[in-house]
Amino acid sequence: MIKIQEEDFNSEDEINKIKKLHSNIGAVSSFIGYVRDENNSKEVTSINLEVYQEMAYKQFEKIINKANLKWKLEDSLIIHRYGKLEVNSKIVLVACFSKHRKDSFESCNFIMDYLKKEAPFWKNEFYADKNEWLVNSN
Amino acid sequence: MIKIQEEDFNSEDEINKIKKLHSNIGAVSSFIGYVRDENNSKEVTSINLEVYQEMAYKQFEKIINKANLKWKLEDSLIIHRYGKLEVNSKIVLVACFSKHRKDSFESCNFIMDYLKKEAPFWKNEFYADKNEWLVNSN
Amino acid sequence: MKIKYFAWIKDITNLEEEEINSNRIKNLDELKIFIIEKYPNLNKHMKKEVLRFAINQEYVIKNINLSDNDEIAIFPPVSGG
Amino acid sequence: MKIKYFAWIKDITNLEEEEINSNRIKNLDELKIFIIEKYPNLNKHMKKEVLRFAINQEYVIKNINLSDNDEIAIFPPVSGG
Repeated sequence: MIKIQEEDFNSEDEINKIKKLHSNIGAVSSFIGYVRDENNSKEVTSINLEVYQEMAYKQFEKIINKANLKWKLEDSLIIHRYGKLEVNSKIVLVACFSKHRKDSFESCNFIMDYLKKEAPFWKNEFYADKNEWLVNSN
Repeated sequence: MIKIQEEDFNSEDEINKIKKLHSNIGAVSSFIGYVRDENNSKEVTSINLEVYQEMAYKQFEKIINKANLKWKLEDSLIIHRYGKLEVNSKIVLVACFSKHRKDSFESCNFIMDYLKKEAPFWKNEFYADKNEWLVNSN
Repeated sequence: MKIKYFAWIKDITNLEEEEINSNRIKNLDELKIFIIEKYPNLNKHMKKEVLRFAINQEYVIKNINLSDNDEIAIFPPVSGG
Repeated sequence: MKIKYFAWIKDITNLEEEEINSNRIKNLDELKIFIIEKYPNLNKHMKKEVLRFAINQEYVIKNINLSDNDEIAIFPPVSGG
Protein backbone atom coordinates (compact mmCIF):
# COMPACT_ATOMS: atom_id res chain seq x y z
CA MET A 1 0.00 0.00 0.00
CA ILE A 2 1.21 3.48 -0.89
CA LYS A 3 -0.07 6.65 0.76
CA ILE A 4 1.06 10.20 0.11
CA GLN A 5 -0.69 12.51 2.54
CA GLU A 6 -0.47 15.71 4.58
CA GLU A 7 -1.95 14.17 7.76
CA ASP A 8 -0.03 12.35 10.44
CA PHE A 9 -0.45 8.56 10.71
CA ASN A 10 -0.55 5.99 13.52
CA SER A 11 2.07 3.35 12.73
CA GLU A 12 0.44 0.69 14.96
CA ASP A 13 -2.91 1.10 13.16
CA GLU A 14 -1.39 1.25 9.70
CA ILE A 15 0.72 -1.86 10.29
CA ASN A 16 -2.22 -3.70 11.90
CA LYS A 17 -4.49 -3.00 8.93
CA ILE A 18 -2.08 -4.90 6.69
CA LYS A 19 -1.01 -7.55 9.22
CA LYS A 20 -4.69 -8.54 9.67
CA LEU A 21 -4.87 -9.65 6.05
CA HIS A 22 -2.12 -12.30 6.44
CA SER A 23 -1.84 -14.91 9.21
CA ASN A 24 1.49 -16.14 7.84
CA ILE A 25 3.39 -12.93 8.60
CA GLY A 26 6.00 -13.51 11.29
CA ALA A 27 8.14 -10.41 10.72
CA VAL A 28 7.50 -6.71 10.19
CA SER A 29 10.50 -4.43 9.79
CA SER A 30 9.79 -0.75 9.67
CA PHE A 31 11.44 2.62 9.49
CA ILE A 32 10.02 5.94 10.65
CA GLY A 33 11.72 9.21 9.69
CA TYR A 34 11.16 12.36 11.79
CA VAL A 35 11.88 16.09 11.50
CA ARG A 36 14.92 16.73 13.71
CA ASP A 37 15.49 19.95 15.67
CA GLU A 38 18.97 20.32 14.20
CA ASN A 39 20.55 19.75 10.82
CA ASN A 40 24.00 20.64 9.52
CA SER A 41 24.58 22.43 12.87
CA LYS A 42 21.58 24.72 12.37
CA GLU A 43 18.54 24.85 14.61
CA VAL A 44 15.50 23.75 12.62
CA THR A 45 12.04 25.10 13.46
CA SER A 46 10.02 23.26 10.80
CA ILE A 47 10.21 22.00 7.23
CA ASN A 48 8.04 22.36 4.19
CA LEU A 49 8.04 19.19 2.14
CA GLU A 50 7.10 19.56 -1.51
CA VAL A 51 6.08 16.56 -3.61
CA TYR A 52 5.49 15.69 -7.26
CA GLN A 53 2.58 13.39 -6.38
CA GLU A 54 1.91 11.54 -9.63
CA MET A 55 5.59 10.72 -9.97
CA ALA A 56 5.97 9.74 -6.32
CA TYR A 57 3.18 7.13 -6.61
CA LYS A 58 4.73 5.77 -9.78
CA GLN A 59 8.24 5.60 -8.30
CA PHE A 60 7.02 3.98 -5.05
CA GLU A 61 5.18 1.33 -7.06
CA LYS A 62 8.32 0.62 -9.05
CA ILE A 63 10.48 0.23 -5.97
CA ILE A 64 7.94 -2.05 -4.28
CA ASN A 65 7.88 -4.19 -7.42
CA LYS A 66 11.68 -4.35 -7.37
CA ALA A 67 11.68 -5.34 -3.68
CA ASN A 68 9.17 -8.11 -4.42
CA LEU A 69 11.49 -9.54 -7.05
CA LYS A 70 14.43 -9.62 -4.65
CA TRP A 71 12.71 -10.77 -1.44
CA LYS A 72 9.76 -12.92 -0.39
CA LEU A 73 7.31 -10.33 0.92
CA GLU A 74 3.71 -10.89 1.95
CA ASP A 75 2.98 -7.15 1.81
CA SER A 76 4.57 -3.70 2.06
CA LEU A 77 3.61 -0.18 3.06
CA ILE A 78 4.98 3.27 2.27
CA ILE A 79 3.43 6.38 3.82
CA HIS A 80 5.13 9.66 2.94
CA ARG A 81 3.85 13.00 4.22
CA TYR A 82 4.18 16.39 2.54
CA GLY A 83 3.44 20.02 3.46
CA LYS A 84 4.40 21.92 6.60
CA LEU A 85 5.92 19.63 9.23
CA GLU A 86 7.04 20.78 12.67
CA VAL A 87 10.07 19.43 14.53
CA ASN A 88 9.33 15.92 15.94
CA SER A 89 6.74 15.22 13.23
CA LYS A 90 6.83 11.93 11.38
CA ILE A 91 7.83 12.28 7.73
CA VAL A 92 7.81 8.73 6.41
CA LEU A 93 6.92 5.16 7.34
CA VAL A 94 8.17 2.15 5.41
CA ALA A 95 7.08 -1.28 6.63
CA CYS A 96 7.82 -4.67 5.04
CA PHE A 97 5.86 -7.80 5.95
CA SER A 98 7.25 -11.31 5.50
CA LYS A 99 7.32 -14.78 6.99
CA HIS A 100 10.90 -14.48 8.13
CA ARG A 101 12.95 -11.60 9.45
CA LYS A 102 15.68 -11.41 6.81
CA ASP A 103 13.26 -10.61 3.97
CA SER A 104 11.44 -7.85 5.84
CA PHE A 105 14.64 -6.37 7.17
CA GLU A 106 16.62 -6.20 3.94
CA SER A 107 13.71 -5.04 1.80
CA CYS A 108 12.84 -2.24 4.25
CA ASN A 109 16.38 -0.91 3.99
CA PHE A 110 16.38 -1.30 0.21
CA ILE A 111 13.14 0.68 -0.12
CA MET A 112 14.47 3.46 2.14
CA ASP A 113 17.72 3.67 0.13
CA TYR A 114 15.80 4.04 -3.11
CA LEU A 115 13.28 6.45 -1.62
CA LYS A 116 16.06 8.74 -0.37
CA LYS A 117 17.71 8.77 -3.79
CA GLU A 118 14.78 8.89 -6.18
CA ALA A 119 11.44 9.77 -4.60
CA PRO A 120 10.44 13.24 -5.87
CA PHE A 121 10.19 15.12 -2.56
CA TRP A 122 12.06 18.29 -1.62
CA LYS A 123 12.65 19.55 1.89
CA ASN A 124 12.69 23.27 2.53
CA GLU A 125 14.14 23.61 6.01
CA PHE A 126 13.18 26.61 8.16
CA TYR A 127 15.56 28.11 10.73
CA ALA A 128 15.01 31.04 13.10
CA ASP A 129 16.07 33.61 10.48
CA LYS A 130 15.97 31.94 7.05
CA ASN A 131 15.14 28.83 5.05
CA GLU A 132 17.09 26.50 2.78
CA TRP A 133 16.42 23.69 0.27
CA LEU A 134 18.10 20.40 1.22
CA VAL A 135 19.81 17.69 -0.79
CA ASN A 136 19.90 14.08 0.48
CA SER A 137 23.40 12.90 1.24
CA ASN A 138 22.54 9.26 1.96
CA MET B 1 13.91 0.65 27.95
CA ILE B 2 13.33 -3.05 28.54
CA LYS B 3 9.92 -4.58 29.18
CA ILE B 4 9.08 -8.25 29.68
CA GLN B 5 5.35 -8.65 29.94
CA GLU B 6 2.36 -10.88 29.25
CA GLU B 7 0.17 -8.07 27.88
CA ASP B 8 0.06 -6.86 24.30
CA PHE B 9 1.60 -3.47 23.48
CA ASN B 10 0.86 -0.60 21.09
CA SER B 11 4.00 0.03 19.05
CA GLU B 12 3.01 3.62 18.12
CA ASP B 13 2.50 4.52 21.80
CA GLU B 14 5.65 2.76 22.98
CA ILE B 15 7.79 4.39 20.30
CA ASN B 16 6.19 7.81 20.91
CA LYS B 17 6.92 7.65 24.64
CA ILE B 18 10.63 7.42 23.88
CA LYS B 19 10.65 9.67 20.80
CA LYS B 20 9.12 12.48 22.91
CA LEU B 21 12.21 12.58 25.11
CA HIS B 22 14.58 13.46 22.23
CA SER B 23 14.06 16.14 19.57
CA ASN B 24 17.24 15.11 17.76
CA ILE B 25 15.94 11.68 16.70
CA GLY B 26 15.53 11.50 12.94
CA ALA B 27 15.35 7.73 12.54
CA VAL B 28 13.54 4.88 14.27
CA SER B 29 14.07 1.36 12.96
CA SER B 30 11.93 -1.32 14.46
CA PHE B 31 11.11 -4.98 14.24
CA ILE B 32 7.89 -6.69 15.34
CA GLY B 33 7.71 -10.50 15.56
CA TYR B 34 4.33 -12.26 15.39
CA VAL B 35 2.98 -15.76 16.01
CA ARG B 36 2.47 -17.31 12.56
CA ASP B 37 -0.31 -19.75 11.69
CA GLU B 38 2.18 -22.21 10.22
CA ASN B 39 5.67 -23.39 11.14
CA ASN B 40 7.76 -26.24 9.73
CA SER B 41 4.72 -27.17 7.60
CA LYS B 42 2.49 -27.64 10.64
CA GLU B 43 -0.63 -25.63 11.40
CA VAL B 44 -0.06 -23.67 14.61
CA THR B 45 -2.99 -22.79 16.89
CA SER B 46 -1.06 -20.90 19.61
CA ILE B 47 2.24 -20.85 21.46
CA ASN B 48 3.23 -20.79 25.07
CA LEU B 49 6.33 -18.70 25.61
CA GLU B 50 8.32 -19.44 28.75
CA VAL B 51 10.88 -16.97 30.08
CA TYR B 52 13.68 -16.87 32.65
CA GLN B 53 12.87 -13.27 33.60
CA GLU B 54 15.83 -12.22 35.73
CA MET B 55 18.22 -13.52 33.11
CA ALA B 56 16.25 -12.01 30.21
CA TYR B 57 16.51 -8.51 31.75
CA LYS B 58 20.22 -8.98 32.36
CA GLN B 59 20.88 -10.25 28.81
CA PHE B 60 18.80 -7.50 27.19
CA GLU B 61 20.73 -4.88 29.14
CA LYS B 62 24.01 -6.39 27.99
CA ILE B 63 23.00 -6.41 24.34
CA ILE B 64 21.76 -2.82 24.51
CA ASN B 65 25.10 -1.82 26.04
CA LYS B 66 26.91 -3.62 23.24
CA ALA B 67 24.77 -1.88 20.61
CA ASN B 68 25.54 1.49 22.20
CA LEU B 69 29.26 0.83 21.87
CA LYS B 70 28.94 -0.02 18.18
CA TRP B 71 26.41 2.61 17.05
CA LYS B 72 25.38 6.15 17.95
CA LEU B 73 21.96 5.63 19.49
CA GLU B 74 19.81 8.18 21.28
CA ASP B 75 17.67 5.46 22.84
CA SER B 76 16.47 1.87 22.41
CA LEU B 77 13.50 -0.28 23.33
CA ILE B 78 12.93 -4.01 23.74
CA ILE B 79 9.49 -5.39 24.62
CA HIS B 80 9.23 -9.18 24.80
CA ARG B 81 6.02 -10.94 25.73
CA TYR B 82 5.65 -14.34 27.42
CA GLY B 83 2.79 -16.69 28.27
CA LYS B 84 0.01 -17.98 26.03
CA LEU B 85 0.00 -16.21 22.65
CA GLU B 86 -2.54 -16.85 19.90
CA VAL B 87 -1.77 -16.83 16.17
CA ASN B 88 -1.33 -13.22 14.91
CA SER B 89 -0.24 -11.98 18.36
CA LYS B 90 2.82 -9.80 18.67
CA ILE B 91 5.74 -11.50 20.39
CA VAL B 92 8.49 -8.91 20.38
CA LEU B 93 9.23 -5.28 19.52
CA VAL B 94 12.75 -3.95 19.12
CA ALA B 95 13.11 -0.25 18.24
CA CYS B 96 16.34 1.74 17.89
CA PHE B 97 16.37 5.55 17.93
CA SER B 98 19.15 7.61 16.33
CA LYS B 99 19.89 10.80 14.45
CA HIS B 100 20.60 9.00 11.21
CA ARG B 101 19.14 5.91 9.61
CA LYS B 102 22.22 3.69 9.41
CA ASP B 103 22.70 3.57 13.19
CA SER B 104 19.09 2.70 13.98
CA PHE B 105 18.87 0.18 11.18
CA GLU B 106 22.03 -1.79 11.89
CA SER B 107 21.61 -1.79 15.68
CA CYS B 108 18.02 -3.02 15.41
CA ASN B 109 19.18 -6.00 13.37
CA PHE B 110 22.11 -6.63 15.72
CA ILE B 111 19.81 -6.68 18.76
CA MET B 112 17.39 -9.07 17.04
CA ASP B 113 20.24 -11.41 16.07
CA TYR B 114 21.49 -11.55 19.63
CA LEU B 115 18.01 -11.85 21.09
CA LYS B 116 17.23 -14.86 18.86
CA LYS B 117 20.45 -16.60 19.91
CA GLU B 118 20.74 -15.78 23.58
CA ALA B 119 17.58 -14.39 25.18
CA PRO B 120 16.25 -17.06 27.58
CA PHE B 121 12.80 -17.64 26.10
CA TRP B 122 11.37 -20.96 24.96
CA LYS B 123 8.47 -21.43 22.55
CA ASN B 124 6.15 -24.34 23.06
CA GLU B 125 4.15 -24.50 19.84
CA PHE B 126 0.61 -25.93 19.88
CA TYR B 127 -0.90 -27.75 16.88
CA ALA B 128 -4.37 -29.31 16.49
CA ASP B 129 -3.29 -32.60 18.08
CA LYS B 130 0.01 -32.04 19.93
CA ASN B 131 2.63 -29.55 21.06
CA GLU B 132 6.37 -29.19 20.54
CA TRP B 133 9.28 -27.16 21.93
CA LEU B 134 11.08 -25.09 19.30
CA VAL B 135 14.72 -24.23 18.70
CA ASN B 136 15.71 -21.02 16.91
CA SER B 137 17.40 -21.67 13.60
CA ASN B 138 18.40 -18.08 12.87
CA MET C 1 3.60 19.90 -23.71
CA LYS C 2 3.27 20.57 -20.01
CA ILE C 3 6.38 21.60 -18.06
CA LYS C 4 6.40 21.37 -14.26
CA TYR C 5 8.96 22.99 -11.94
CA PHE C 6 9.72 22.00 -8.35
CA ALA C 7 11.55 23.30 -5.25
CA TRP C 8 13.89 26.23 -5.91
CA ILE C 9 13.52 25.89 -9.68
CA LYS C 10 10.12 27.55 -9.17
CA ASP C 11 11.86 30.56 -7.61
CA ILE C 12 13.71 31.03 -10.88
CA THR C 13 10.80 30.40 -13.24
CA ASN C 14 8.21 32.06 -10.98
CA LEU C 15 5.87 29.36 -12.22
CA GLU C 16 4.82 25.91 -11.02
CA GLU C 17 3.91 24.75 -14.48
CA GLU C 18 3.34 26.01 -17.98
CA GLU C 19 2.26 24.80 -21.39
CA ILE C 20 4.94 25.10 -24.07
CA ASN C 21 4.24 24.26 -27.67
CA SER C 22 6.88 25.17 -30.19
CA ASN C 23 7.91 23.61 -33.47
CA ARG C 24 11.49 24.04 -32.33
CA ILE C 25 11.11 21.47 -29.51
CA LYS C 26 11.21 17.91 -30.76
CA ASN C 27 13.37 16.36 -28.05
CA LEU C 28 14.67 16.95 -24.53
CA ASP C 29 17.89 18.67 -25.62
CA GLU C 30 15.89 21.18 -27.63
CA LEU C 31 13.62 21.76 -24.66
CA LYS C 32 16.65 22.44 -22.46
CA ILE C 33 17.87 25.10 -24.88
CA PHE C 34 14.42 26.67 -25.02
CA ILE C 35 14.17 26.71 -21.20
CA ILE C 36 17.58 28.34 -20.75
CA GLU C 37 16.70 31.04 -23.25
CA LYS C 38 13.47 31.70 -21.39
CA TYR C 39 15.06 31.49 -17.91
CA PRO C 40 18.74 32.53 -18.24
CA ASN C 41 19.25 32.06 -14.48
CA LEU C 42 18.77 28.29 -14.93
CA ASN C 43 21.83 28.12 -17.19
CA LYS C 44 24.46 27.75 -14.46
CA HIS C 45 22.48 24.93 -12.82
CA MET C 46 22.02 23.19 -16.16
CA LYS C 47 25.78 23.40 -16.72
CA LYS C 48 26.57 21.98 -13.28
CA GLU C 49 24.21 19.10 -14.03
CA VAL C 50 22.24 19.59 -10.84
CA LEU C 51 18.90 19.53 -12.69
CA ARG C 52 16.85 16.33 -12.94
CA PHE C 53 14.38 15.63 -15.73
CA ALA C 54 11.35 13.37 -15.72
CA ILE C 55 9.12 12.66 -18.70
CA ASN C 56 5.69 11.33 -17.85
CA GLN C 57 6.87 10.70 -14.27
CA GLU C 58 9.93 8.65 -15.26
CA TYR C 59 13.52 9.81 -14.85
CA VAL C 60 15.27 10.57 -18.13
CA ILE C 61 19.01 11.08 -18.48
CA LYS C 62 19.70 10.84 -22.22
CA ASN C 63 18.10 12.86 -24.96
CA ILE C 64 14.66 11.57 -25.93
CA ASN C 65 11.97 12.63 -28.38
CA LEU C 66 9.05 14.59 -26.98
CA SER C 67 5.45 14.72 -28.09
CA ASP C 68 2.81 17.36 -27.47
CA ASN C 69 1.01 15.53 -24.68
CA ASP C 70 4.12 14.71 -22.65
CA GLU C 71 4.47 16.00 -19.11
CA ILE C 72 8.04 17.11 -18.44
CA ALA C 73 9.25 17.87 -14.93
CA ILE C 74 12.41 19.80 -14.07
CA PHE C 75 13.68 19.64 -10.51
CA PRO C 76 16.76 19.67 -8.27
CA PRO C 77 18.12 16.56 -6.48
CA VAL C 78 15.50 15.09 -4.17
CA SER C 79 15.48 15.20 -0.37
CA GLY C 80 12.57 13.10 0.86
CA GLY C 81 12.47 10.36 3.49
CA MET D 1 22.52 -23.48 45.75
CA LYS D 2 19.34 -22.94 43.76
CA ILE D 3 18.87 -24.89 40.53
CA LYS D 4 16.25 -23.76 37.98
CA TYR D 5 14.96 -25.82 35.04
CA PHE D 6 13.22 -24.50 31.92
CA ALA D 7 11.18 -25.72 28.94
CA TRP D 8 11.25 -29.50 28.41
CA ILE D 9 13.96 -29.98 31.04
CA LYS D 10 11.17 -29.47 33.56
CA ASP D 11 9.31 -32.44 32.07
CA ILE D 12 12.29 -34.62 33.00
CA THR D 13 12.95 -33.17 36.46
CA ASN D 14 9.26 -32.67 37.27
CA LEU D 15 10.45 -29.53 39.07
CA GLU D 16 10.85 -25.87 38.16
CA GLU D 17 13.51 -25.32 40.78
CA GLU D 18 15.13 -26.93 43.75
CA GLU D 19 17.69 -26.23 46.45
CA ILE D 20 20.73 -28.51 46.32
CA ASN D 21 23.45 -28.37 48.94
CA SER D 22 26.03 -31.09 48.92
CA ASN D 23 29.69 -31.17 49.92
CA ARG D 24 30.35 -33.08 46.71
CA ILE D 25 29.43 -30.07 44.51
CA LYS D 26 32.21 -27.50 44.34
CA ASN D 27 32.03 -26.65 40.64
CA LEU D 28 29.80 -26.92 37.58
CA ASP D 29 31.21 -30.27 36.40
CA GLU D 30 30.43 -31.81 39.78
CA LEU D 31 26.92 -30.37 39.64
CA LYS D 32 26.41 -31.95 36.20
CA ILE D 33 27.37 -35.37 37.57
CA PHE D 34 25.05 -34.91 40.53
CA ILE D 35 22.15 -33.86 38.25
CA ILE D 36 22.58 -36.83 35.92
CA GLU D 37 22.59 -39.25 38.85
CA LYS D 38 19.41 -37.66 40.14
CA TYR D 39 17.75 -37.42 36.67
CA PRO D 40 19.19 -40.23 34.50
CA ASN D 41 16.97 -39.16 31.59
CA LEU D 42 18.99 -35.95 31.28
CA ASN D 43 22.13 -37.92 30.51
CA LYS D 44 21.59 -38.30 26.74
CA HIS D 45 20.92 -34.56 26.41
CA MET D 46 24.01 -33.73 28.46
CA LYS D 47 26.06 -35.98 26.17
CA LYS D 48 24.68 -34.35 23.03
CA GLU D 49 25.59 -30.97 24.49
CA VAL D 50 22.11 -29.56 23.92
CA LEU D 51 21.90 -28.25 27.50
CA ARG D 52 22.78 -24.65 28.34
CA PHE D 53 23.98 -23.49 31.76
CA ALA D 54 23.71 -20.07 33.36
CA ILE D 55 25.18 -19.10 36.72
CA ASN D 56 23.65 -16.03 38.29
CA GLN D 57 21.94 -15.23 34.96
CA GLU D 58 25.13 -15.37 32.91
CA TYR D 59 25.93 -18.07 30.34
CA VAL D 60 28.73 -20.41 31.40
CA ILE D 61 30.47 -22.82 29.06
CA LYS D 62 33.62 -23.91 30.89
CA ASN D 63 33.82 -25.45 34.34
CA ILE D 64 33.56 -22.86 37.12
CA ASN D 65 33.52 -22.96 40.92
CA LEU D 66 30.14 -22.73 42.60
CA SER D 67 29.17 -21.28 45.95
CA ASP D 68 26.13 -21.94 48.12
CA ASN D 69 24.24 -18.80 47.14
CA ASP D 70 24.64 -19.21 43.39
CA GLU D 71 21.59 -19.58 41.17
CA ILE D 72 22.23 -22.13 38.43
CA ALA D 73 19.86 -22.52 35.50
CA ILE D 74 19.75 -25.50 33.15
CA PHE D 75 17.85 -25.13 29.89
CA PRO D 76 17.66 -26.17 26.24
CA PRO D 77 18.59 -23.88 23.32
CA VAL D 78 16.45 -20.74 23.33
CA SER D 79 13.66 -19.87 20.89
CA GLY D 80 12.48 -16.34 21.68
CA GLY D 81 11.96 -13.38 19.37
